[in-house]
Order: sequence, then C-alpha cells, then structure tokens
Amino acid sequence: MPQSPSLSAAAGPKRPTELLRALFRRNETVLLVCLVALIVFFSFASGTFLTTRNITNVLGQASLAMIAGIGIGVVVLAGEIDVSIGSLVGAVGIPLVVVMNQTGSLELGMAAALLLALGVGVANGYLAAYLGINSLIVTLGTMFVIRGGIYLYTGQRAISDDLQLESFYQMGNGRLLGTVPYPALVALVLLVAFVYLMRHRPFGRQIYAVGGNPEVARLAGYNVKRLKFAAFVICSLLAGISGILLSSRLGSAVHVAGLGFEFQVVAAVVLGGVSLAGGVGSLLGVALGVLILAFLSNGLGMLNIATEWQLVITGLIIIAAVAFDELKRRRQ
Amino acid sequence: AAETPKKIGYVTNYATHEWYQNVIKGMQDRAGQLGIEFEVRDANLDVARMVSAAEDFMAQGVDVLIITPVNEEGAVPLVRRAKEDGVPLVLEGNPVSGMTTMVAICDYDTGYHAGVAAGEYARDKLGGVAKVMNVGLPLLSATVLRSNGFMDGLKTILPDATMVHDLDGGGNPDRSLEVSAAALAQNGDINIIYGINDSSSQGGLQAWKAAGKSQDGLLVVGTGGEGLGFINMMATEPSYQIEAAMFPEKVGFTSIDAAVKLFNNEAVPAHIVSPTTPMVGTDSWKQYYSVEGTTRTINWDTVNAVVPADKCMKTAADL
Amino acid sequence: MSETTQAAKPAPVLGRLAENSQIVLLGLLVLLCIGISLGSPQFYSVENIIAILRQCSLVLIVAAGMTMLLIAAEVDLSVGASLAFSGVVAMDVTNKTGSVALGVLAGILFGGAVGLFNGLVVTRLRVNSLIATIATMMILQGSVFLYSREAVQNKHQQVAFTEISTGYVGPVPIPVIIAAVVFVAAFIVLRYTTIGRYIYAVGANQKAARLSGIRPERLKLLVFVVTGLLTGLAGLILTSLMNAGQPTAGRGFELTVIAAVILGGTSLLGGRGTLIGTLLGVLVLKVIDNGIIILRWDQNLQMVVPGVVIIVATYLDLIRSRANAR
Amino acid sequence: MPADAATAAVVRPAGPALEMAGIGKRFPGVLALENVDLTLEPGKVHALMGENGAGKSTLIKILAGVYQRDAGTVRIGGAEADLRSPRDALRAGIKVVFQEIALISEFTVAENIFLEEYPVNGLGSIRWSTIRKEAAALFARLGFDVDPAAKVGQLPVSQQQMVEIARALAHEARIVVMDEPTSSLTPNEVALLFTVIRRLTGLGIAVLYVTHKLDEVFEIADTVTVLRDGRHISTRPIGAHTHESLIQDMIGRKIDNLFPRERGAARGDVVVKVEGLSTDKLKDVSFEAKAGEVLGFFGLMGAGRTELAKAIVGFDPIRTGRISIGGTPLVPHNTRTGVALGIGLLTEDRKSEGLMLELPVLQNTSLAALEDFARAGFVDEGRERSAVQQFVDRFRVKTPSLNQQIKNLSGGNQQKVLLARWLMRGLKVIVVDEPTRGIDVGAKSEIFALIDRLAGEGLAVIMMTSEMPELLGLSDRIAVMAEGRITAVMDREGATQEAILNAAIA
Ligand SMILES: Nc1ncnc2c1ncn2[C@@H]1O[C@H](COP(=O)(O)OP(=O)(O)OP(=O)(O)O)[C@@H](O)[C@H]1O
Ligand SMILES: Nc1ncnc2c1ncn2[C@@H]1O[C@H](COP(=O)(O)OP(=O)(O)OP(=O)(O)O)[C@@H](O)[C@H]1O
Ligand SMILES: [Mg+2]
Ligand SMILES: [Mg+2]
Repeated sequence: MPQSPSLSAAAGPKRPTELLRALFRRNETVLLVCLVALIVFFSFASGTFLTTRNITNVLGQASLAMIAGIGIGVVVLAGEIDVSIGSLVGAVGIPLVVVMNQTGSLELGMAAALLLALGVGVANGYLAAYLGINSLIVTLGTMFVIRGGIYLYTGQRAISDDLQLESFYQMGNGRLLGTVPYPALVALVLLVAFVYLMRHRPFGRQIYAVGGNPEVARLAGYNVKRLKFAAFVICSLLAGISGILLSSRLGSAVHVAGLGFEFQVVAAVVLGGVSLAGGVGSLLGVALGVLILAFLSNGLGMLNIATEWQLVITGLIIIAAVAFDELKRRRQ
Repeated sequence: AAETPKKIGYVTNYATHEWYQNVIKGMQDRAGQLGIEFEVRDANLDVARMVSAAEDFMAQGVDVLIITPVNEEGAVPLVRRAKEDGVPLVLEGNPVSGMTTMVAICDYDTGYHAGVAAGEYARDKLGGVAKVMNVGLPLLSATVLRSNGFMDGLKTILPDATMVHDLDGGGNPDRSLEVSAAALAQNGDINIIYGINDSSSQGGLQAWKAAGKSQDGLLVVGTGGEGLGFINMMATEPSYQIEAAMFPEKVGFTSIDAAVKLFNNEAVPAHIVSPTTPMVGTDSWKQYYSVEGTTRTINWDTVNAVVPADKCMKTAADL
Repeated sequence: MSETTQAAKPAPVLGRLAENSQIVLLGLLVLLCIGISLGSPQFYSVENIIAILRQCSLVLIVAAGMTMLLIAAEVDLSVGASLAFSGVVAMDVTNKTGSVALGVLAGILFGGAVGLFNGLVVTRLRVNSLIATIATMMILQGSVFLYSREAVQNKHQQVAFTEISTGYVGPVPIPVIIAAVVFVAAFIVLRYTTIGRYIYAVGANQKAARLSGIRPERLKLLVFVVTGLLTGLAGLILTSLMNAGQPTAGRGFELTVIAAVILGGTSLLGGRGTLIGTLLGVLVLKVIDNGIIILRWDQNLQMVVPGVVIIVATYLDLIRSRANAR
Repeated sequence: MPADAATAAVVRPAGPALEMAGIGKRFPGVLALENVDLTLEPGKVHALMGENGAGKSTLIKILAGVYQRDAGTVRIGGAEADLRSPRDALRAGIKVVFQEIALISEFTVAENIFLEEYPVNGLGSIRWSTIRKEAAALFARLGFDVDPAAKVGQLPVSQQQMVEIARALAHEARIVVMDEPTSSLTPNEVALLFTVIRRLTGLGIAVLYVTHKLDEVFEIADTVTVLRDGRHISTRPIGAHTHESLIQDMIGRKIDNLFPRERGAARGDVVVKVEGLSTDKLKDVSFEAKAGEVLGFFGLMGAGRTELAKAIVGFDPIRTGRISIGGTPLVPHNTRTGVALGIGLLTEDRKSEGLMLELPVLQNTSLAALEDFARAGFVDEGRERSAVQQFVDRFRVKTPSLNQQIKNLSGGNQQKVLLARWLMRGLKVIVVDEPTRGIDVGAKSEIFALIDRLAGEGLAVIMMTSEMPELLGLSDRIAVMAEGRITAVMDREGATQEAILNAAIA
C-alpha cells in the first residue's frame, strides 16, 4: 500500500521484473487491469458499448458515486463509517429546489443545499467524534431521521423546479464541448484534489494515522476528535455535491432519491481496496472501484441482461474481487 | 402502410414487481407481433438508475423510448434530453411535464368505480355501514389517487362512509400486514379494507385473519390484478369480493402501439387511457383471465371490450 | 485504553439514571407504554398486544442470531433478502409436495444454506462480512426472481401452513412461543455454555482464541448458519402470516434487526452484548412502530423516532459505562 | 523544524527540568498514584522503578498529557504546566517512548518518525524527500539498523522499538521519557541506546528512564526513584543503592535467589520432537525436548524464535517437517490439535495475540481451560471462579476483582493472567516467548520459580528469550538460533555467554 508514495517509489533502482511485481502488488494496478479487462470484454460483446457517447455517459453516471465515494473513502480511512449519505443525497435537493424556486438563484440554492449537508456532517461528526457514539449507529440513526424528515417535509411528493433554470439543468445534464458531462468533470477535479490532500498534505496523512491507530495518533499530539469530525464534514459535503448533481439530473427534489445509495458506495469503496478497519487504502482505488461497478452495470445492460441476473452477477463479482484482494494481501 | 421502428427500449420502474412483469409481457407480445426488437432496463426503484438507463438507451440508438418513471418529477430532464436527441418518448403510468404522450390507466377512476361497487356491496350485504381502512401508499401520486377515488366512489352510494384509518403500507405485503395489525387493533369497527395494490389488500386481510377475526361482515377490495395473488384470494377468501382490475398486459400492449404511432409522427392524445374495471364476486376474474399452473393468460376479447374513458375524472394535477 | 478517562464528565443525574443499559431501555419501554396508552387506551387491548408480540417475534428470532453474530464481530445484512427467499421456498415446496412439514423444513434449511454460504465466504475467502453479506443480499434479491417470478400462493390452502403464524397454544400465539423458545435457547447458549463463551472470546480477540485451541472459523461458520436457520424460520412464519411466499418481502428487515440489536447494547466491534438487551431493543422499536399508528401520528415518524431513539439510547449507555468505569 | 535532538542546541535551564509534586491519580477500584513527587535535573538520567502496577506508566502518561492528574502540580523549567493533551506535552518539549509500541503500522518507518510534525514546503505539501533523507540520516547517526522505507507493521518488535526511540529523538526535546525502551532489544542495541542517552544528557536534556532490568539502572542512571503501590518509596542517587537495597525498596522484601532451582536433574521421556521443520522463515529445524526440562532458545532479533514457537504449537503453517507431542504427530497442523495434545504458547505480543481487552480477568484466565469446568457443554461458573481466584492469588495478580476488564491491569499483571491461562489447563509442553518481557523482578522471580516447579512436575518448557541471565539461570539445555536455523545446542553446564553469542552470530 503506497502510504508514502514518494518513499516507495524511490526505494532505489530495481530490476524490471521486480518493478513489475511491485507494481502488481499495488491494489490500484490490479483494479485498473480489471477495469480494462471489463471494458475490452464489453467492447467485443456489445456493438454499442465502445462509443464515445456511451463511455462518457458512464463517466457521468459514475461521477455521483465517485464524489460520494471520495467522502466515504475519507471517513472509512479515518476509521469510521457513514451510512447516512443516501438519505442526505436525497435531502439536499429540497433546500436546493425550494430556495431556487423562491429566489431564482441557482447559487443560493446550492448554498442552501451545502448548508444542509454541512449541518448533517456537523451532527454526525459531533455525535460520533465528540460524543464517541459508534459511527455506524450514529449514521444509521441519522439515515432514518433524514429520510423520515424528507417524507415529513415533502409529504412524500417530489418538489419540481418551477423556474426551469437553464443553469440548473445544464449542471447535471450538460456536457463540456458536447462531450464530457459536467458531473464527470466535477468528480475528476474533486478526485485530483483529494488524492493530493490525502497523500501530500499533513491533514491527509493525519486522517490515515487516526484511522490506522487512533491511540497512536493521539499520542503523536493529534486532535483525533477534530480530525474525525472533519472527515464526517468532508463526507457530508461531498455527498451534498453529489446530491446537488443528482437533483439537477432529476430536474427536481425527489423524495426517494438516494435510497440504497449508501450501500452502493460502500461496496465500491471496499471493492476499491479500502479496509473498513480504517487507515488502509487509497482514493484512487475508490475511484477505480466505482468505475468498475458503473461499467459493469452499463455493460450488462447493453448485453440486455435482466435485473435479476445483474444483481446476481454483481454480487458474485464483489465477493470474488474482495476475496482475491484478501488472498493477495495474505500472500505478501 | 406505416413503418415500424426497429428497436424500442423500455425503462421500467421495478421490473421484478408482478404488475410490471405483466406490463413487460404485454409489450413483448406486441413488439413480437410487429417484428420490433424490444429491450428492457430496470431502474429497480432507483431514480438515478432510471436516468442512467434512459441515457444508455439513447446512446444505444433506440428508435422509441418508453419510460415508467420511478418518480415523475425526476423524469422531466429526460423528456427534454429525448427531445434534444430526437428520440420519441412514451411515458407509462405517470405524466411528466413536457411529454408528448402517456399511456396509463386512470387511477382515480379505477378507485372510484371500485368504490361504487364497494358501496353497493356494503349497502346490500354490510347493512349500509362502510368503515374503511385504507392500506395506502402516499409515496406515489397514482396510489393516492386510487385511495381518494375509492372513497369518493363509495360515498356516492353511502354518503356516511368514513375512512377510519389511513395507512402507509409501503405497497409491500409484509409492511402492510404490520401496520394493518395495529390499525385493526385500534379500530374495532373497520369493515372494509381497501388496498392500493394487491400486496396491500393482502397484507390488510392477513392482518385481519391473524387477529383471529371472522371474515363475516368484512369486505376486502384490492387494486391492480397484478398477478396470481388476487386470483387466489378471490377464490379462497370469502371477504375478498372486489378487485379493481387494471390489466397490465393491456397497458403494455397499448404502450407499444403508442410508440409505433409516435415513431410515425401520427397524432396521439396526451393521455392514452388504458381500461380498468372493478371485478365483483368470487368468480368474476374468470371473465378476463385463465390460469394454468403459475401462468395466467389474458382474455383479449373481454379486456378489449372494456371501453376506457376518454379522460380521467381526476389526475395528479388535482392533488 | 485512555479514552475512558478522557471522557467528558457526564451530568451526575444522567449518570445515575443510566446505571445500566438494560435499565435505560426498560425505563424507555415503560415510558413509551404509559405514554401511548394515555393517548390511546386501545394500546392495551389484547388484540394489539398480540399484534405487537407477533411482529416482535419475527424480528426477535432473527435478532437472536444477529446478536451472536455481532458478538463474534461479524454481521449479516442479507437476512432481509433471505427472509423473503426462504419464505418463497417454503411455500413452493409445500405446494409441490403437498406436505407442510417438508415445506417448513425446506424453508428453514434454505435459510441455513444462505447462512452457510455467508459463513464460507467470510471464513474461507476472508471477505469482510459487511461487504460479503451486501453481495449476498444482491444475489438473493436477484435470484429469488429466477426461482419464482411471482408471489407463490398457498395453492392447496393448507390450513396447517397458516396455523404456524395464526394458531395459538392456550392464549399465546404460536410465533410468540417459537420466538420465546429461540430466545431462551440462545440466551442459555450465550450465557451458560462453552460455545457462548467462545463466541465472546472470538469476538474479543480472534488470535488469542485460536491459540487457546478454539477454531474461530468453525465457530463463526456455526453462528452464520444458526442466523441463517433462524432467518429461514422467520421467513416461514412471515410466509404463513401472508399465506403466500412474497419475493418482494423483507426489504429493510435487516436494518430493523440490526437496529434492535445495537439498541440493545451489543457492540459492533465484537465481544460485548446481551440477549436481554436485544429483547428490549426489539420491544422498544416495535412499540414505537405500533404506537405511532395507534396514536394516528404521521407514519413518516416511524423512521424518525427510531433513528433518534437509537442514537440517544446508545449515548445514554455510553455515559453509563463511562460512569461505571469511574 | 524537526531536528535531531542530539545536534540541536538546547538552552540549559538553571533549575530542575521537571518537578512533579503531590501527584494523585485514581482509577475505578484502583488508587494508581498517591502523593507522588518526582524531580528531573537537566543532563541527568533519572530511573523510575517499581513492581508491575506500581504506577510508573501512569505517572508517565500524566506527564505525557494522556491522563489527567487528580491532584498535584507539574512544573516544567520552573513554570507551572497544564498538560491537558499529548499535544501540550509535546509542545512543552516532552518526548515519550511508550511502553506499548505507538507507531502507525501501515506507514513507513520514515513517515512514523515525522508523524508529529511533517516537514512541509511553502504550499503546505509534505516534503517526502526531506523525510526520507532525514530519517536515513537519523538512523545512521544512532547506529540503528532499520530500513526507513520499510513498513512498520512488517518489522519485528525489536526494530519497531528502535523506531520508537528514534522518533522521540528526532525532535527537539527538553525531557525525554522512556518507558521500558529495551524490553525487546538485544545487548548490542541496548549499548547503542545508552550511547545515545549519554549524548542527550551531555546536551542538558533530562531523561526519565523506566525499566525492570537492574543492570541497566546501575549502568545508566544517576538517580533512582522507586514507587510501590502508587506511593513514593525512595529517591536516591544510584551510588547509594545496591541490587539488594533496590529490590528491597521495590518489593518490600528480599529475593535471595532470582533463579531458584528446586527441581532435580532427572529428565523424562521426549515429549516434543521436531524434525526437519521448515517454514518461510525457518530452515530445517530439528530438536527434542524432554519432560521435566527447560529448553532455552536464544537468538538475535529476527533469528526465528517467535516463528518457531508459533509453528510448533500449530498457529503458523509449516512447509515441511514433522512435529510430535508425546509421541503423537501434530496433524492436522492447527492449534486445536496442539492444545488437545498438550502444547500451549505464551505469545510475545500480549495485546494482539493474548489479551481479550474488553473482557474481564475471569474470562481471560479461564479461556483455554474452560472445557474443564464444563459439563455437557455448560460452564460451571462457580467452579471456574474459584479456580481462577486461586491462580490470581497464587500469582499475586493485582486486580480489584475478577470482573475487572483486563485492559485496566498493568502489563506485568496481564502477563501473569496469560501464564495462568495456560497453567490452568494441564499441559505437557508450554512454549513461552519472552515470558518476562515487561515484568518486575518480584514477579519475575515468581515466574522463574513457577517455571522451575512446572518442569519439576514433569512439564517440558520451551523458552524463547533474549535475556542472557534468564537463559543461563533457568535452562537445562540451550539452543541457539540464527537466521532460521539452530546453530548450536549445548548443555547448561557447558554453556558460556561467549559460546552462545558466537553461535547466535553464526
Ligand atoms: N486505564 C486504567 N483503568 C483502570 N486502572 C488502570 C488503568 N491504567 C492503569 N491502571 C491501574 O493502575 C495501576 C498502575 O498501573 P501502571 O500501568 O502505571 O503500572 P506500571 O508501574 O507501569 O506497571 P508495569 O511495570 O507492569 O508496566 C495498576 O494497578 C493498573 O491496574
Ligand atoms: N530482518 C527482518 N526484517 C523484517 N522482518 C523481520 C526481520 N526479521 C524478522 N522479521 C519478522 O519479525 C517477526 C519476528 O521475527 P522472528 O520470529 O524471526 O524473531 P525472533 O527470533 O523471535 O526475535 P524477536 O522476537 O526478538 O524479534 C516475524 O514476523 C518475522 O517475519
Ligand atoms: Mg508500565
Ligand atoms: Mg521473538
């Protein structure tokens, strides 16, 4: 695991075979190979898979899980978990659309949405990091509370975007130069930023340390609670961004948006090699995990495979991939 | 003669649900008859997946797209994107603003006519008393319309009819059973159970039975005629006397026809109404369906003879 | 280690109130019951109490297994999907063989087989159980429709089949008796037997347990299978209650079960937990669920209130254990 | 800006570097410290000694900001200090090498060194090249042989301990505290450490040094403070102490002979027979151990003793070779078979392989012997309790009750519980890996007496140890390992320290 990338990279000159082996020990390489294999397979199996349109489509679709996945990645690396993101993704659409309808401003709507996300992040973080309640319990609780709150507030009705703002539509549905969906761009920027943050900023390394061993981190003078708190806030804000983009793709605030999303994302994060025990894994792996699941879903659809088979195949692949990763880890 | 599209893609809400299984069956049969390639993608109740699936179909280059939205508001951008892409779009089940056409039953009317039938039944067999437990689903406007229609229809016969308890059964049998058990315990006077789909009415009825109550003096009204469940219940449960049949196969059949018309730029109404009718009495279903083993077959002659209304009495816009 | 001593000082009153996690929950339960019955006396009707108990029994049966699983530091999220599938199998086999006994057996064994699969994936392939059982949940949700596209009806209207859930022994409904038996058995196993002790040991430190001659894999496999069998049993009861095997049933059931278990004070990290706590957790959740309907509150509160209760109860328990450690 | 303390300029304050006065600390059921005073002078090594559970680590943790004191004052360089968190302590220039290894095992050695403060560039990015270079330079200066690019989790305990020490010295410090820093080090490494400590004191840094090893104290300390049961017993210059007086202060009584030998020379049948054993680490290891003997294994760090111990009890997989216990082959190769055949292992790594931290003393003690208290699978808790109580009394485990969570016991007391875990169960062979690591002299002598008695009762004891006196004092035969092989086996009579070390280097 390349916890200190520059260190492992510069471990001295090696023979090519050794370099290759070292490369393959990296979880990301294996995931990348899987992804490429998947793409090659579907390209041959389906005539409509390998088109710019379809590939960019998938990138756009994957970006929502990717953005949220970065957040979950950070929280899990910090040794915690957040299962409330699915509800949050559904919830942020409400302030977004309500404020937008009232003020006619997308910016104000987004600010309101992010404010809600921030509030949820602060609540989760306070309960889990400062009060010390197990984060699965906390976020399971907030997951119920938020979803129930959505239903209470909306009376289980979607809220439509009355003003039909063009900018709101374009955000989730538009494409840069007609090719790259904007959500994919947002995801890419966030990915690069957070990969840098987690690898090359003390804050990122401290998150790793806190997840790897909170006691040690505390002895090293870290404010463990504050770091974990920060991880929750980051996670919620990213889920908020994901929810804003989803809301744009749906052109409204849909009360059932994001149902089950947390499990999809957690599955992708674990598939990407992040250990639920904390402190192990990388955001690059998370991104690859998300892409693998997204291309799998798209490819199986292109092959006209029924839902029930899709579920079975995806489940088996998750087990196989995680088992393989585990085997590899044990071999070392 | 008109041309037929080569390929139609259908994004469904919940492919594994019996109702949609039969809608798909109707579509497949009709597409097969017309020699059209037909593909289904399932949103599996996930709005984000609904958008992705429609996107994928458009990338794949289908000639016509049919969508049953998971949520109608969430499909608004899809209507626009389909237009931008030049793909004709048929909505099934729920209207979406900006759409060209929709194939759907009239949910309010369906409930209403079942309500009228229930009112007559209650007048004749239940001493004119109607205390209703609604095993509803506030999540969808369609199911809310059904419940409203049912009560309004019921009141045309029995103006004193009341909804004693209005429940959210999640549209699931197990959840319906759970919430019904509580409501039945609280309200000893319930004598009509209305379910917004067959799972809901079944959940309500099973809660009644589990409470050890006799079915004398009870009326159960189901909605949908989705699969085998209602047939079995009508055949075996004395209180299950009315089913508001909605003929999913017919919906599917009509949707494909609408898709073909749209493909040929023919004029289509904004709402193509698919017929529904209350079936009253133990054997009433046999008029429309025959069952062999675990497959049911629709009787097209009788179903096609049910004349749909031109226009719904109430729609989601009235809520 | 030092966390205990670092804890913020809790208000003394809170600390005293929250002397024992079971007392917190018990108090909560009593408060709920009193509150609800003040709002609506029907809460205490025999009918309603039986309805609550019947619902509790479904959850409790599975929660008994889940408690052991969490103590052993594993989890099973596939119980909801397995509940539905095993019910479908039970009904189908009953229909095909005409024998309720065979159907019952098939349903329970199917659940056991799912547990075995989960257990093997977790112990042999070493896949983290959270992710493994999410995968199993997907597999089951898909394959149940490959097995049967429709709800499987009680074709021959076997009364014996419906009796499983609606029958009584004296004044007590059969499912409640089944749940009581399961609960007592699980309680005895966890509290008084070597296997129970080993479950705690494996959850607390797997390596230490292995060094002492315990086979953690076997033990975990066993607990997965037991949880699976119990899920099959609950699925059977649900199917009997529905008089049909519903492939779409059980959605979210896993969360209810896990919520009840953690509400009961079982640690997600393994090595800690009690069945009494789980029992109280189940009762609290189901009384809330029932009470909201009885009181005619907005049913959306059925999500909000348990969410708040889980957090608050866990927090009170935390204060209690910190106060004790003082 | 991190810098090696050994080269940093340190302003030498006039008065004491640290004054702790009237320190009190209470844990539930335990008065860990009561009115304890401690004064550290700059440029001096102050040893802190006492039995297990005397309160040494607690005092250090108060100094490190990990625990909050209940009473007393702390003054650093004359000024009152409020140490509310480790961060405060670090800021005050206090560096601590903790008793439990405190490193992030997923990080590289170099990164661990800079955990407290990453060097960053103007933009706030971590300067990895600086980290790499400075870590390498630091190890070179200290003379420790550790690869800075290695992942800490993959290093043996001894190397991890060196990383810990290096980490404490990487930054400027006024006070350096070491809580049993040498528990896993070889004599060579201890010598290196002492050189470093002398360099530190030369710069005016105050050193607080905790150990259970008397020889070390006499070699390095200037002053000794002894605690007993959380109370201050004595503070004297080292010159005023003899071994006996120190022990007397610590345990309140004398130990005549640390290595009593009650058992006779009689040896029984061969109970452990290992032939041609190979694993990833071990190469063709063969030996026998007889009933009634103590077979000591010596080796330098990484020689393979721990691997051997884990392999012969069935915990780690083996490649080839045969192991038989009491004539029965250990097949299938797992701990269940091992335990059933009567072989058990007291592991080197207490926390991760021995203790069930969240569970009480009772469950921790009876784990391996539980079946003896069970009838038809049901545990007779009354019998279990009284049996455990007997062991707790006999081993003088300091615990308020059997229901105390074991994580709240001191290291030495935890070790006693783990030994009791095995002795409650009738074994033929016990393998003990560093059995007295972190254990006080009093307890040590009890454990030695126990081992002697067990051997006398016919048990075969296989003891992996890095302690030369322990090895020579207790073993009947001595096997020496190097690089996964047994390089020599000698009788106790013929063994000399020199011969053993020669074989260990071979
Ligand atoms: N967190 C805690 N909770 C409860 N009791 C504790 C805690 N930490 C230490 N103790 C108790 O305080 C006493 C002092 O323990 P401490 O660890 O300071 O001993 P020590 O002198 O370092 O012993 P050793 O030589 O074994 O390391 C012991 O009786 C121990 O059981
Ligand atoms: N030079 C080394 N570099 C990295 N890892 C090592 C090295 N030597 C040993 N190890 C690992 O450290 C662990 C303990 O080592 P081993 O059993 O060989 O040592 P030992 O003889 O018991 O000595 P000690 O316990 O004092 O380190 C093993 O997991 C081994 O793989
Ligand atoms: Mg100590
Ligand atoms: Mg060793």
